[in-house]
Amino acid sequence: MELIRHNLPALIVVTPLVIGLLTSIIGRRGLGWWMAMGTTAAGLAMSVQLLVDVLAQGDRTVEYLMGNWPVPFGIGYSVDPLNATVLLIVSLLGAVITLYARKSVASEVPAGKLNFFYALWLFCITGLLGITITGDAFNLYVLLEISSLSTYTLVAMGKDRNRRALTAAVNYVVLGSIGACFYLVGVAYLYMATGSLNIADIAERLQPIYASWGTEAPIYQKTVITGFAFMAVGLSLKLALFPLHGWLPNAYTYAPSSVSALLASTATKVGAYAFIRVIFTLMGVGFAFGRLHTDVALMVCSGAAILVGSWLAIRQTNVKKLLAYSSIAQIGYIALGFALANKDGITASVIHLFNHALTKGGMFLALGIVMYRVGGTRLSDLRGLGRKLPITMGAFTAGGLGLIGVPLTSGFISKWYLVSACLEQGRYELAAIVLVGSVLALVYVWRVVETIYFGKREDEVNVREAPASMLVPTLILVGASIYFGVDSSFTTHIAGEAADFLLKVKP
Amino acid sequence: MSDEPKTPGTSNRVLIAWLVGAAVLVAIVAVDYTVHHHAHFAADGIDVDAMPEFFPVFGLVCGFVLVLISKTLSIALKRKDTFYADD
Amino acid sequence: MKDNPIMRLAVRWNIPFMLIFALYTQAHGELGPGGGFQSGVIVAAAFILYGLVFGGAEMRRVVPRWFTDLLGAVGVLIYAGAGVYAMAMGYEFLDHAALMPSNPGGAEPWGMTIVEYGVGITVFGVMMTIFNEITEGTNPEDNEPTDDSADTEYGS
Amino acid sequence: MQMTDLPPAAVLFAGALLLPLFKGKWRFAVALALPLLALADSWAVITEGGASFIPFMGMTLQPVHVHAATPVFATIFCIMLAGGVLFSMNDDRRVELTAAFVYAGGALGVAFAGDLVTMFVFWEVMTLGSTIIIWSGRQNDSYGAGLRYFGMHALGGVALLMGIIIVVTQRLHEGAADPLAFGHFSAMVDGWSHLGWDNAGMWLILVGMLVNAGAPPFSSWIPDAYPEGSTSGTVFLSAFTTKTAVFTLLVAFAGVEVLIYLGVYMAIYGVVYGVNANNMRRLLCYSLVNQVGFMLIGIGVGTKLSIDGAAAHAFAHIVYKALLLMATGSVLAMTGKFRLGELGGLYRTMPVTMWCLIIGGLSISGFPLTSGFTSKSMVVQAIVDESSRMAALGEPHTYLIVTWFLFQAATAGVFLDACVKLTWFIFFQKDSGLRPPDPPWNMKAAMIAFAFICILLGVFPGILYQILPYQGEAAEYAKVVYSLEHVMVMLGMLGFSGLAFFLLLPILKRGSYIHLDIDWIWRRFIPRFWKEVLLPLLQQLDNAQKAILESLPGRGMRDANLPPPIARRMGNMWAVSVPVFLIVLMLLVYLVVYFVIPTL
Repeated sequence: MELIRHNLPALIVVTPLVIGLLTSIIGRRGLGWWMAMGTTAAGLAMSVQLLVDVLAQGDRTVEYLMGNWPVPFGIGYSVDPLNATVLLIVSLLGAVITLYARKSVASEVPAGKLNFFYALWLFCITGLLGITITGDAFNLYVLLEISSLSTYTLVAMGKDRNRRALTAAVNYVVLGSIGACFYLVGVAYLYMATGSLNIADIAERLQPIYASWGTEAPIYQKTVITGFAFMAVGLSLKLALFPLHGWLPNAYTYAPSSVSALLASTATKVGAYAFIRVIFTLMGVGFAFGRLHTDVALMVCSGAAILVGSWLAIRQTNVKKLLAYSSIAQIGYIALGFALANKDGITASVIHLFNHALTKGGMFLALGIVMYRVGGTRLSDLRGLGRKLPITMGAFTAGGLGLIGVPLTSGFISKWYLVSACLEQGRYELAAIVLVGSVLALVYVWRVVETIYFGKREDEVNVREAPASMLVPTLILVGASIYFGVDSSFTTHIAGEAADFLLKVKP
Repeated sequence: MSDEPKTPGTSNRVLIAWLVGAAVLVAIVAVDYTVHHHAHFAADGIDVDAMPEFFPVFGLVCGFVLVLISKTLSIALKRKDTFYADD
Repeated sequence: MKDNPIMRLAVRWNIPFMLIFALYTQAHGELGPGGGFQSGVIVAAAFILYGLVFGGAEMRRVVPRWFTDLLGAVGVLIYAGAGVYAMAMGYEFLDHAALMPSNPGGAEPWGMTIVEYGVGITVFGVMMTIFNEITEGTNPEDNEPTDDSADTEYGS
Repeated sequence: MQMTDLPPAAVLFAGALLLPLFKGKWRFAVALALPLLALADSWAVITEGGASFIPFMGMTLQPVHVHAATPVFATIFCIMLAGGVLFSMNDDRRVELTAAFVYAGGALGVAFAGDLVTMFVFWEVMTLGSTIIIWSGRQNDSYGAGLRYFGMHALGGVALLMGIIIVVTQRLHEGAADPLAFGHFSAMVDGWSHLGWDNAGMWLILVGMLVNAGAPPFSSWIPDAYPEGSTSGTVFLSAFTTKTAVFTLLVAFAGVEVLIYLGVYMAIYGVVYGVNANNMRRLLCYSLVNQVGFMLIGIGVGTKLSIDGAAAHAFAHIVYKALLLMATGSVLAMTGKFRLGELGGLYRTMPVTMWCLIIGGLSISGFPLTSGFTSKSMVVQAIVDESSRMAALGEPHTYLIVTWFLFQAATAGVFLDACVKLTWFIFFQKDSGLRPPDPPWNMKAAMIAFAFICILLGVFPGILYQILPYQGEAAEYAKVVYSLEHVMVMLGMLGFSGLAFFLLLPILKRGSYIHLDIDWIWRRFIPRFWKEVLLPLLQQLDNAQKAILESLPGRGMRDANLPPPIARRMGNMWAVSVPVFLIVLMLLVYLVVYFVIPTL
């Protein structure tokens, strides 16, 4: 037991990788799902344990050295409250959505490819967990590619239902690769300047470089700044921050239902995490915001994301795409939170990472049920389903309330913190944008809810409520999103810890 | 349903009702004359409301003015009640 | 191209040398320039060359698809297995001292060798899979709309 | 568990859950028992001075708190629900009744809310419940009206929420002990006249509350939405939303001068539009605005007596407005007609309804011996007292004098409009030939009960006065309320404005008309503007965008002479070119930001 506990940071990444490989070989028929399910459940247990361990540490960090090579020569994994939280988000959502995936995937992916599907599924989770846990800038890139490559393929697997999935996947490949390349170029520039790849080590070696800038002979000034610019753009793309969100709507829309849910609830969250990590740990917030004014760029982008994303969501007739655009808006809230760089802001960001993962995941799962029972997710497919699928549609509606930010849903908690963070910085216009975003959210959620409950179906399809294996995960996620809206002590606690850690407030 | 449609004033009962109404108004005027009204805003030198029969007159004038305002507005704002339904 | 005798001859003569060079690259991975990644690519290139000239089907007769697909996974398993073995023995992940606890420094080359072979196998498998994916029967395309204007409307 | 541990609102929410399980007589019994139980619970809590605390985001929620005005509002909300249940019981509108319990539960929750978040949550619960009631009205335009109603209140809710967040954040920064507390705001911010950022929170909260109170420019939602409820639905609707708004304004914004101006506008607006109204229930909705205007004036004056008056008037108003809507609802239920022009001569066969309508009408106009007289005259007196106080201090107070005269004018007007006009056109004028009977017993019972309350409070005002926020002032006032002078003022004004009605009868023609209101902007102007100006513009932009995309170099790939399989695979590659362009653009932006801004 002690052996496992000591190796937790490595195991949490290695387990899905190894089992994923095995799945691709032996995971035929139903076995693939069982292997994925077992792995993700174990991953959840490990991430919970890690979070507990981290919060128990005095300095709030757990370190692990790959191959026992000391940092910065080897790859070090380090866990702090922030990435422990993100690990929990990824593994929790991974486990719940895997639980859901069995029937949904079986109906959308050919039986012969199921083992590959679950193998890729596990690789994707491996990559996401790895990005989150690694303390090495280059290793982060490798894991980013692992998750991205598997995601491209997973998206393309929606092609049997709709061939547009292929186009979506190709677009995603091109843009995702550019994003990853930009990040890599950024890392290369920093390596040139500092000779290190470990994030914490780079940050340390940057200090004398920064210090030299005010003087006659600045060292590596243009190199470092250009590196940051490349990294910021690459990560914005991974995060799908407006205006670099082009890949997201179609990828979410045409991927198989479970993949949409997994992507929507984890992939962009991990991108956001990576961005936060680069700004706060690597560049240093004082430098990134104080000297380079990254915050201005972020605020403009996220404000625009909120407005444009919500506006475009209103215009959609495919509900999956509507949710995708809504995600773009929600990413805006997340980015806005950490751009404000005060405690409430980062707390809002981290809470929203968590809450939005639950809410949007639950909504995509509910839509997956519609896909499974009705065969489409256009507004016309949802018409009048309120009576046919009362539980599913109830869950969807509850999730929608969360997107709006109605009190007693988790969305309210995030927005509360976000607005107080804006006010604390005196950014009234941003607070107003957040509010306008909520009103727009009300409009697009209302459009769907109206269709669900008041729409009249021409064709009387006889649909039954979804099977329990799909309904239970949906209800778990939506239920959790409501629960954390009523009792927010857990989320605010860990988010507060993360904020304190990033702002270097020692407990 | 045996009653024929009637217009007010044609039956005795209605006539009596009209007369009672008129009598009440006369009584109000008479009593009001005996009551001492003190001015509400004496401090500001406004004592118009302390005049005898101020409130009956005020009521009548207000009734007239309000109805006339309404009807004037109505000329501009009147629409068929299917106005919004016609969209 | 398989009717072109020059091609056939050139390919047949070249492939053995390519494979030997691949093995050389593999073997010297941890000391000289080279390593698993390059060797895997070279091996795959040899077979792909064969496939280009004699056709994908012929190539798949020589190395069946299931085999290359399998190798893609097996290679990584070898790599990860070495790490997991270390972990199971009470060392850190990929700490190759686990292979020879009495002589940690001497164990390192062994560990690296195992890892490099894993990498080589995987790269070979993946390269072959990519080639197979491209050359294996392409689906008849249909003419579904590929732009998504149908999903958008202006209000109601 | 003690009774006082149970929030009164929870009783009604439990009722909403329980009701669908019962049928027939049991349903009736349960539905009638629950409001009475909630009433008993409310009073148990009020006497105990209940306080319960729930931790929330590092602060505390106080869902059961007794404000000075809580007793009067909690009491009337429970009584109103019971009366409404009695009135609606012959009608099998299951959804509506459940929604009514949710709605009333929300109102009761607001009346006991000790903190801003609880208040807001119940506030939104009310919006939800009332919207469902409107939708279950199944009138011609119920759905659209409900939607507009919901949109209006959702926007009001956003303003309220935003205000709450700003206020709480400010208080947290000031280190206030209880940042969420819901209490007297107007005392906290000096200089209400200036509309700066530091007061923005207060203003937003005020706006959120005023939307629900039907203040201008949002008055029109009341006559738009409420007449679309069912006969019983409108009765429920008339009672809670506006009165909880009055309650919250009374708690938070007593003495805020702007409320006086808004109140005067509403009082006059209600009469002017009421005179023109042809739909009998819409007429009553206009008079509802008029009466809420009186309450706002009371709150705005802000003396103890005027606050008492506003609270008492809210109590009395709920009863007589429900009574009026029950009576008109009965007429609607029995004849199926709601236009005044199509009714007439019903006095023959609906005597009970007629007398109830008359009692309600007299109450709304403040006729002596009815509840309206004992409550409204308090506000009138308070204006006079405050004016003389300020005159003695030499402060400007002309606005109070003007307010007083306009107040009296509106009183005269509402008698003409909601009492004389309504009674005359429904029950008298020329005979329409309709001979409907009085409504079923339960509707009659509800009307008689409420008519009884109107008279009771008119004759024995002390019953109501002793639960008002400031009982001392109320008790003082009770001694002078029935002075001969007061009575004669009212009789003179009302009698002769009635005379004006009959003198002007020839011009009070009744066609099937509505009258445009501010809601024309969002019901007609904005949709038209959208459809005829913006939409074509957007489509032009869309076309232009497509044309630009078509002209991009990547687009050419599709048309290039590539072998078919490759061309197909390239298919939509051009869709990538725009995002790639944006990527490059963003890189440029970041480089500019990073290189140029620090050097500036």
